[in-house]
Amino acid sequence: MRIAHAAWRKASFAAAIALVAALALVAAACGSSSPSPAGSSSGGGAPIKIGFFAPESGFAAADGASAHDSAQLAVKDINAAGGVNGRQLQLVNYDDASDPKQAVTIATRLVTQDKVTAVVSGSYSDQTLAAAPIFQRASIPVLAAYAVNPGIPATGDYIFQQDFNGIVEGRAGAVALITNLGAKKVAVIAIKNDFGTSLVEGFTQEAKALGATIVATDYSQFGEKDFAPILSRDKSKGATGFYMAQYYSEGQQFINSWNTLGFKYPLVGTEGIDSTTQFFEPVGAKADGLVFTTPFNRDSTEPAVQNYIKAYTAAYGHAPDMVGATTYDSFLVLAQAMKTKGTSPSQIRDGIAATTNFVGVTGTIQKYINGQVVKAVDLQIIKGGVPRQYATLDDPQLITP
Amino acid sequence: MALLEIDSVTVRFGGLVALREVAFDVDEGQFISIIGPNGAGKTTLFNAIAGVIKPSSGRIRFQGREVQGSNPSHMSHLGVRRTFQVARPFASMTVRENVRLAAAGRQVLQSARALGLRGRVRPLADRVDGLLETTGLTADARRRASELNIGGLRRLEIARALASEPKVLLLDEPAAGIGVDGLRPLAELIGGVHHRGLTVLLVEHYVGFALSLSDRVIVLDEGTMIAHGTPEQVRNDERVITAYLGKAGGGQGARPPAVPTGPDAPGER
Amino acid sequence: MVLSSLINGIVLGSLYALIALGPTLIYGILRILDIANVAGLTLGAYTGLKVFEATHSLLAALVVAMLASAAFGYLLQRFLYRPILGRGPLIPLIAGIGVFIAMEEVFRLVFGPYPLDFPATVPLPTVHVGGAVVTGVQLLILIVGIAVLVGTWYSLRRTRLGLLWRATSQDTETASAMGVNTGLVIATIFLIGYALAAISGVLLGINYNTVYPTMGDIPAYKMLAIIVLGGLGNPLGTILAAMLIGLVETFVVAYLGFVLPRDAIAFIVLIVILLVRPQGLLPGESFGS
Amino acid sequence: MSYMIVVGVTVVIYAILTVSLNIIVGYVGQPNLAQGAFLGIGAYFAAVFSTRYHMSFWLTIPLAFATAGVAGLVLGAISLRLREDFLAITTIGLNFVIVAVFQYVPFFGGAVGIYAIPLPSIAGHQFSNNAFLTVGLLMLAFVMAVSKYLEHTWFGASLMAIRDDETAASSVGVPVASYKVIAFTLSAAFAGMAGSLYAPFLSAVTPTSFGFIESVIVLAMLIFGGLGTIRGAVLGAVILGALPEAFRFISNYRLLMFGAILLLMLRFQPEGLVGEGSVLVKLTRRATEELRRRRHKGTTDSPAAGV
Repeated sequence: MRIAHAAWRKASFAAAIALVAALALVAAACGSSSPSPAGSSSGGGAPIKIGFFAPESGFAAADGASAHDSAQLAVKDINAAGGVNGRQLQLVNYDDASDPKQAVTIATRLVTQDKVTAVVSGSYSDQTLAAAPIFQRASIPVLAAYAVNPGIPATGDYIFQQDFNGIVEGRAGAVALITNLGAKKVAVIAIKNDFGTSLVEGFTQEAKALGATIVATDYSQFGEKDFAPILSRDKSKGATGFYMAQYYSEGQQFINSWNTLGFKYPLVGTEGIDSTTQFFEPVGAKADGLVFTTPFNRDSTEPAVQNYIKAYTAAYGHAPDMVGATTYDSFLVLAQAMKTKGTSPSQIRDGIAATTNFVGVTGTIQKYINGQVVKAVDLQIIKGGVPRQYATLDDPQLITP
Repeated sequence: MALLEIDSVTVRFGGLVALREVAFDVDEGQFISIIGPNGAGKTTLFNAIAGVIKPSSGRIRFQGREVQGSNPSHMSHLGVRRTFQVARPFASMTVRENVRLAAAGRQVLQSARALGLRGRVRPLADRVDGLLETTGLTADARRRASELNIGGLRRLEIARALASEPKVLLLDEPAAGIGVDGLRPLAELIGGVHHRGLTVLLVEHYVGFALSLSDRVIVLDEGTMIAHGTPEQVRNDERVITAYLGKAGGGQGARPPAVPTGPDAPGER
Repeated sequence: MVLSSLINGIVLGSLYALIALGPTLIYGILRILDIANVAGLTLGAYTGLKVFEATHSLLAALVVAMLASAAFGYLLQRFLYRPILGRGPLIPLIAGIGVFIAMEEVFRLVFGPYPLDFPATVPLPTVHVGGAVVTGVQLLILIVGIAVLVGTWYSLRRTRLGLLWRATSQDTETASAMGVNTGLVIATIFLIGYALAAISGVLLGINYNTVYPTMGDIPAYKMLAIIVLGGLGNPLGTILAAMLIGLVETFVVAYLGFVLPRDAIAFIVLIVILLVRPQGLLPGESFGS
Repeated sequence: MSYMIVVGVTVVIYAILTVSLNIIVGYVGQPNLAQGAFLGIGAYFAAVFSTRYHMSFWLTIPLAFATAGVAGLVLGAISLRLREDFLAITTIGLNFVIVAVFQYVPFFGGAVGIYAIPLPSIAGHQFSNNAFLTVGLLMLAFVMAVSKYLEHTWFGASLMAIRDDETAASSVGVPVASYKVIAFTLSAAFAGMAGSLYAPFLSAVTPTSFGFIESVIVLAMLIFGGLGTIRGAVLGAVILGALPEAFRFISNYRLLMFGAILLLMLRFQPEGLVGEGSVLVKLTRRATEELRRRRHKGTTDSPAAGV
């Protein structure tokens, strides 16, 4: 009996392995049931589904909330204005929890189950990179609201980047620091990720072209709290201007260290600190004099910009930031593309690619080149704790990726 | 030449002398017991022989080679195999598996043969059955080791030690914690093993138990060897009687007490 | 430069020591790597901030934060840790990490995802020491740090609680056989350990002027490196290790720049030292003996 | 359907990780909180080999296996000298060190990572999600079969002996130190093999995807299912791997639910769902025992009844 029992157990495990292998065969046999062409533009009244994902939980939840809130606002505003060609937009929204694996399942779900017509990514590069090929293969157009990894638009012709290329923004930072603020020996302190490294690349090119010397380039990590040692080091190397490619929370600590040391040098930041609740409010007047590059000009006289700021503030109790603005803009671009070319995925793709001189809340989109947006870089300066218009850089050579 | 030679071994822990110039020989096939009151240094001596601690001075020779200060696994490899006072079975395995693993031994475990299936080796299986038989564990063979009572665990401990076919078996208080009823079967088991030609070294608290089995007895007191001889000689040795009387506080008559007075204190770590 | 790095390193080391001291005491007594302690830190920071906003009293903020965290710690040991104590070291470790992750989500849902600023001004002057600057907050951290460390040393060495802690940490069974109410000792150590976490949380919040749901991430990992480096469960070793890590980080950044992530620095120091001394800087559980 | 298959691939990748982690944590009892990092090593090397050297997917599988194995060998030899909690924390540290290497060494694409990893192809056809699932299941079957085989070898028995009592294991002749390192290496190599599937499935690898949290999740899955058993490892990966998808409808509370379920499990059933000694297994054992006894009785009774 015991022997029989042991044999039974052995057999049952062999069966389990066989089952796994059989499942494998079944999966193989199921064949490549390629996803059906999603959301073919049928039925005049049916809503147009727009997929959206952002990190609403996990460490990036703050940006996720900004993106998500703006996405909802955008859809509401577009629908209130009559929708697109008489059809309403419908947001299909998921939380990716900052996990690329979840981005893959979300992308598949959006394509095969929800059958969305177009997608906006309100997420970081890791997630957007993992999701992009799935949409490309399914021929669903994607606008990445603020993810900057160069691999995203390189995925294919259905993938667009709504925020400027890191190289472009880096170049603009160099112009701001060297031409506008007159620094000649500069130090760079950047975050060690795709955002920081591509900004530094652009900055370094342009700064050298403008005849400046870069005395030091350092990369810090997420969560860095103390920049005083590195700033002192840069000063001792003769730096008279500083380029800070950091995000809001590291930027806040950067400003703390800056003030502790009593530095008064020209300082240029990036869109990474362009966050109302996370940078401008906590830092206040301590960052006065800081100039930063951003797509979001709060002092713009365009009604679109002012209406967005007003509506967002009314809805969520605080002013919007750059993450929200580019997300909002992505929806405006989608709607515009649908209006001009039609509401099927391929028509929307063509519509986005054909966008010219479109006025959104993040400035005028001149066009897209290889999926990358071309638009002027705005320089803002912090005065009395509030970002104000400083200059706009629109030299075509500078802003073309 | 003696199989095992203990040559004026001294062990110091800081300022404390746990063993002082202990010397004796163990011949092949002998059964030697080491007894003594609490804190006498029995376990320290045992640990020195098993390679757990290095003597501060003196030599230990096994088959003529100096082995003091080597490590327990090396000693076990040479054929000096010990049991633990607190039984240490592989709790998640059955009794048979415990013995089988020990019987597989170094030659199997430290070679590519370790990747072979356990059930395949017939001669080994027969030997394991024999060991289980000898130690009276056949009925418990399929039970988990963690389910054994203390007597069973001691037997398992001995079976595992025998499985590696040692030249010398070091038994560390095998009778501790076993009730009076269990003593006789245990004595029979140990005696039987010895009569098959195995050299045995026994550290024991139950003096009567030890004396009944041994060819020769070594008595330690406060780290010094105070007597060395046949059980009969030791039983009548004045120094032994005083040593036990002094420690036990009298009332036990002229003979060494047959029941333990408590756990050994120093030198047990 | 050397002097200011030294001061920065010591301040950072004091913060690390404060963060790691509670988990060290808890490890000493239960052999649990209590990562959930850092959830107590964030809870303390949020509670302190909310009380400060209501009362504008730093003292009130600290006291209420300590009470809130201590209560949290008490509940944790009572309803989570003690029932699973006998299950080996891995299960309590994963449970602690689970609490830590779940609490971050709770903070996000309750207080929102955005960082909040902690606009407390410390009633201490900025001091200049031979060219180096010590800000008021840094001074506060040093003072609180020294006070807590001395207090802990005194309690462990000179009070009945300390005796009980040492007895229980060396051998829970024997201690309980000798009539020590080990349950009470464990509860008390959790109360203290989580109150310390709350102090660290409030100080972190003020020092960096920011409180956010995931503010415990980096302290959690670093705390682990520090208490292991310190010899696991040895408070004096923890303090030494905290100072060592604080100074190494500061000097590496000051002289070599951000050559490596700070977390990696802490763990590389840990791995290198463990290679030489597998038992950590100071083995054992006793305080300074 | 396709969506379920993609969820299935994720689950299968997790299952390969838990079954392989079980070798070192379940069998040998050595804590290892770096399995996510070894997944990363495999994924990164697979990505480098396929994008930079245009190697076929089929070739990257053994290479990812080997590179993660070598990393496991080196790191294991360094860290396995430590015991229990020291080891646990050191393996936590390995996550940070390995992620730093990905971030800082240009070979691994630096902070940008490696993207545009081509889809594998078989007989000229590009992989569909079904193909990923097929290959994943085959890999899982392989890892399960190896684990099961190990359980029946002297090597496997020695590993469990080390888990039960290191000193006693060494006294019966088990080479404790080298066996620990071998088990660690094997476990890391299988995780690396999962990485070779992960990289083309996600089409991009970035440094921060392979950190401490990933390692914790894998270990949590193993403990949830039942440490030391293959069935537990697989079940834990299936349940906790699918859970975030099942909870999509309460998106804001998803992670919290995940944490809560894990904690309830650890608190009330620390043996895991189907581990040795868990309620479920005890009940099944009792039921089959009962069933067998009845059947046995039936067979002995029936001839008597026939007479």
